[in-house]
Amino acid sequence: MFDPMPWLILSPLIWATLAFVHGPGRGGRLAVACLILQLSLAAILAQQVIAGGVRMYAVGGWGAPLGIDLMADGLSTVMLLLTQTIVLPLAFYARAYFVGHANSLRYFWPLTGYLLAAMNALFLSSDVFNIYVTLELLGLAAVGLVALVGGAGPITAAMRYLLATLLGSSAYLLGVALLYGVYGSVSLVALKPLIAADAPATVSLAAALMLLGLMLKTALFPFHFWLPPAHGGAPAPVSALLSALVIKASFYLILRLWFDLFAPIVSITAAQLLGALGAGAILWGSFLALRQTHLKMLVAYSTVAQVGYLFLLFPLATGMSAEVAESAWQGGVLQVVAHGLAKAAMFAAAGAMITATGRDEISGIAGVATRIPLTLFAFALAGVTIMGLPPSGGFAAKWLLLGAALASEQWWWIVVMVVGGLLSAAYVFKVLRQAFLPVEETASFQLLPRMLEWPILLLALASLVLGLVGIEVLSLLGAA
Amino acid sequence: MNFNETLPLLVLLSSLLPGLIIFALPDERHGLRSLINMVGSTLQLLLIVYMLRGVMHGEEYIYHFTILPGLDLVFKADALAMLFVPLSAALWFLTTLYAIGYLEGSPHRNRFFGFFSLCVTATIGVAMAGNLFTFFVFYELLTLSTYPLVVHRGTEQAMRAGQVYLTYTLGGGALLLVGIVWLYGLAGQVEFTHGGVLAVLWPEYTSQLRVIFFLLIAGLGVKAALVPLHGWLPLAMVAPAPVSALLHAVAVVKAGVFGIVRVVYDVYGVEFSQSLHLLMPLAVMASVTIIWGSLRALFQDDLKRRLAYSTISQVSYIALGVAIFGPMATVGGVVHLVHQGIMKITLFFCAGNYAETLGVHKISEMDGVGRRMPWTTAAFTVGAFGMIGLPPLAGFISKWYLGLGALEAQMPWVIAILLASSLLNAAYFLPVLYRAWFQPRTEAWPEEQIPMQNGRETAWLLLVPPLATAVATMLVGLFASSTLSPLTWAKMIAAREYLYWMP
Amino acid sequence: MSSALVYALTGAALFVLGMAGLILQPHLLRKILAFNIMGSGIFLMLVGVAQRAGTPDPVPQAMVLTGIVVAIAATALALALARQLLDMNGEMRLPEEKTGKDRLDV
Amino acid sequence: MRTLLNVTVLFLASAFGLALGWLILDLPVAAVRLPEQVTAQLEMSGVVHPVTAVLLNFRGYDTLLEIAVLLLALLGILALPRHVSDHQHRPSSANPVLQTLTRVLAPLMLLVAGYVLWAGAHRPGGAFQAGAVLAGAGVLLHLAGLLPAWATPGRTLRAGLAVGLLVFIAVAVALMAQGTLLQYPLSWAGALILMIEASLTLSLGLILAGLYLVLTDSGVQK
Repeated sequence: MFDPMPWLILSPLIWATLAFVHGPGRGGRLAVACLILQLSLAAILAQQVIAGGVRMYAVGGWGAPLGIDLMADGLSTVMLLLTQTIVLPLAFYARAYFVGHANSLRYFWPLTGYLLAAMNALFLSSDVFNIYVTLELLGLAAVGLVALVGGAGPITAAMRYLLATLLGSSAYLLGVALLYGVYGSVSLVALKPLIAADAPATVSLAAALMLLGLMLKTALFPFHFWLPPAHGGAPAPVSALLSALVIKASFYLILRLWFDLFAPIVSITAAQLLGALGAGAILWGSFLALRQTHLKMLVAYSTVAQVGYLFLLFPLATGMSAEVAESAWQGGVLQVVAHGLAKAAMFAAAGAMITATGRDEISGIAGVATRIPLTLFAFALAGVTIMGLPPSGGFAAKWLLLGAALASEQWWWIVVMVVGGLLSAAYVFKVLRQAFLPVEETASFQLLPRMLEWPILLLALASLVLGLVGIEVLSLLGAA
Repeated sequence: MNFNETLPLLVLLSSLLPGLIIFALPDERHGLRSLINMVGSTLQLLLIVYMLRGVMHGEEYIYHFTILPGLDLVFKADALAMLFVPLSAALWFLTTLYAIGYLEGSPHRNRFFGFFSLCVTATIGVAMAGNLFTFFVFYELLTLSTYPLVVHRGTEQAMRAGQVYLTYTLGGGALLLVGIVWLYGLAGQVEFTHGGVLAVLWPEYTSQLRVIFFLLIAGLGVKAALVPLHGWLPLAMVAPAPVSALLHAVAVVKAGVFGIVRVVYDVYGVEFSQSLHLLMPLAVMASVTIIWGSLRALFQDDLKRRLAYSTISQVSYIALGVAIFGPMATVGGVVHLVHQGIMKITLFFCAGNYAETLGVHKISEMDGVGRRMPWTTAAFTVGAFGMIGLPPLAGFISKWYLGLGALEAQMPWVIAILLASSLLNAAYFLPVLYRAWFQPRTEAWPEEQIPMQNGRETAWLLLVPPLATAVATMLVGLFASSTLSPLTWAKMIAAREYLYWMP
Repeated sequence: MSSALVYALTGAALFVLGMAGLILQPHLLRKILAFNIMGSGIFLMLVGVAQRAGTPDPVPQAMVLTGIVVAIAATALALALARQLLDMNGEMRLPEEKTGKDRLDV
Repeated sequence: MRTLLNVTVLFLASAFGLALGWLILDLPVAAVRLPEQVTAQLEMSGVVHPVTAVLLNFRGYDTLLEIAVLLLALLGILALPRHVSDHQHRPSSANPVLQTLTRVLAPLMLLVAGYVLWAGAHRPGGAFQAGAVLAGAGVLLHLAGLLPAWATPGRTLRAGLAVGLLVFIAVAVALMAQGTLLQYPLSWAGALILMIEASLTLSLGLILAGLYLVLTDSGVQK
């Protein structure tokens, strides 16, 4: 049977390298072609997983623990599918975007290719050391992309991002070293049966180190300091990639470790602590988003807040009845998917508005409602998901999380979710409201090419339609 | 999927698709846009007439769609839905006609009509929702699709009104959501069912059910403008007249109060609600709203603001009818859903005509408008008399049944409320009529935009809709006992909610 | 205590030193050096704990080789960024970090 | 504020360090014994040296990604915006003694690199070490003023930088025809690994030298 797993990693590696050899600014067309291929590969993999459950692939034919295994289960397939689905429209968008911003194009395509290879490899890996390598590949590619624009602001942001991500992966690697010390293996498959509730304290320390490192990379409050300048300062397609996907990669790993590898040793106290940090992120991030004067900074702080929702999953799913945990788990993963699609659309729309008006402050987008209604419409649709209003994917996620919170009688998370939802409505409408204001006749306005607007709408619609087809995603997620 | 299942979807699509197409059209394509609007609207009416026939003959129109495990979107055309759906569709048709005339020459009309269609789609979705989840989906969609209409003019005042509107409705939506999720957690996925479905949870979950009821009513009360949740409504007056007309008569406030009807009758069940002692607080709240709205209306000089406060008061008749235990009050409340809609839209159309034709916005400017615009003023008079409750107009029927219901439930104080409210209604409407008909005009009109032509007081498109609804106000009163009247339909609904009662 | 464990303990000490330096040192070059010290600590620890029984273990050694290359790559990129900041700002440090505080108004 | 942060971080770091040290001293016996498996499978790997076997065969996939990381770092540096100055940067100390010495040393270093590469199969050595020696030669040539800095590498140089990764991937893909990714058949393993190592040596040398030679010229004009 044809196995798409290695190809999902090889394809972006190959096109990125070829794009590099081809030279600065080149490789867009090749990327689009390969991305279409990757999307089909991910779809094939999803079908195989639904039909036959978890799939393993022994690289080099050795098999774990001597060799490295690739593994595709429901969660990793959902992430792979999400990644390819977001990147393909963004690639079209980027091709149109960089026509007007040619000076920051340079090596965008190869960097994006390696970024994608890193994510696909990360989602497929079942080896904690191999995952470390993919994390570094991911981090360096992301930093390179942030620095593309140049200038003091973005370079500073890139530097801070690099230091944060290095600190995070170092903590992770130390955890891996400790795990190897205790068990003599780095394979998830080999480690899982060995870790029991009575595991030595070293394992708890390793778990704490790995999770902390990944939380830093996911920009969970209060480790979010690096995110807004990095995501807000990068070119729009890059911001979209970073906010929609890159932080989700480290979050995916947290899920993997928490619910898979370390499931026997995680405690309810730790889960409540993660939830509290998530709540802090929701409130503080939303509050700061509301205070921003620049469009992309607002969207970036919105990411800080939305990351918080993801972490509510832990107190709702840890130590609760199977039914509640299931509902929270599904809600958390749906939130990952919904936020990914919506945030990609939102950053792309922000980039389009800034391109059209030539101004990056929120006050500068007056009149967008009449000049580029399609883009504004897409922004609003994405906003619906961010606010968690029906019938969007964000709503479906919120529904499940709220249900889990009610069923487990943890009403404090309900308050957080409700208040967070209202705050997010406040900052989304802060933008929409401005867009409806009349604009002075003298304001210059640049018409946008179609390929800049339609991919945004596609992403936003996808985040909305997710609310109606959530059951399909959940059936893939539950495939075992 | 057979035809009966697709029919509710088709009704939704007949207003959704025109809306989406209109968004895509350039702003200058007036003719095409109006055509699409009218085709969609007419098609929708035809489909609804077909469904009405079916429902009378016992057909069922139910559509299920699963979106998450244990979470279905359900559309169901039951008797209650088929009271609200034809009202929305018919008034949408008239309001669209009116809006085409009203907005002639103003900018961004594609945006306006696009959201207008979405707003009607949301209302019809609310009406046909077969469970609370579906109801909530369209309830929030209604919020989102009406916001651009409220801020349509883009003025600072409109923006502020929009912000207040959102704060109230989204806040209410959040409470409603928590209530619904909680209820789903307790009872699982429950469809709207005559007589309610929650009685099985008694007595174990009584206190939880009370809290949920409070959350649901608070969430719905925002849109239904129950005091003290009504603050957004007078501000939302800045919207163009057709929007106000639709917001007040059918869409937003009706969605809220319709939700209350659904929760009391088809979720909790009216008998179960009574046994939990939930109805009395609701009745008190509705009564306070009725009196408070009328009192505030007295002191407004702005015509649309006076009408807005009148809406706050009148919509609570429906809530009151629901909250009085007994079939007669149910008939009165449910039928007022239709009656208030027809009357209030007439009044708003007329207010819009005064503003658009003569630039008259305030009551103090209305001296002598009756002679300048006799037809419009006649329609306004019919609407106002209806509101006051003069027989044989629509409002009288509602109040009559509410009064009967109050007696039946042995709540004589309600009669006092009804009387006081009618007096107040008269007190704030009659001076307007007096000025319009009997005060002579001493100065020029503030801003005469549409001159008198061949004895026609204003544009055709502005005149026909209020006349049509005024005639309807008379007809539903005069022929209240005919088999096709809203009253008969309301009796049928009451008969299904009170299992022991024969009309 | 075997000599391998001495390596591991040294590694732990280096890691802690590096971590504190990475967080506290304001100068970028020192931060980058601190990161490398931290990395060396991890590598020592990885090799040390793996062969605490006395027999050398080639697997962590290969991992350390990989880790070294990754660390070189990261160091190079960090140096390039620091160099650009030096050229633009005239100093090799991040603009005053408002640690833990966000810019309320950008 | 600053001192408070210092004290907190130092306190937490030392507490963490102590805990770490304490726990390391108390490790149980590992459940999985990888060294034995490596020894058992060494014959099948195509090389004699166990570290090389792990690096290029058992965990060759790690190495593949690691090459990508290294290339990516250079790419990230190249992608940084810069204003290329008109003059090519050359170190001022073009000392004739150094130049002469370098002219002699460079071919020698090439030879050493070749030996280290070949030796990797059975003793410490291999592509990385060989590449590092090559890169050292490049840096030395640059410092002696014999090799200009690389502002913007041309296509040939870019191809050279990427060839190691491309060959590695090509071999990995070709091997999928008869097994899984990077599954070497026993008879070919040694030759294929040598081929990969050779191309890696070239690319690694260029990349590592590039990290220096590009950085040299990465300054933004003030």
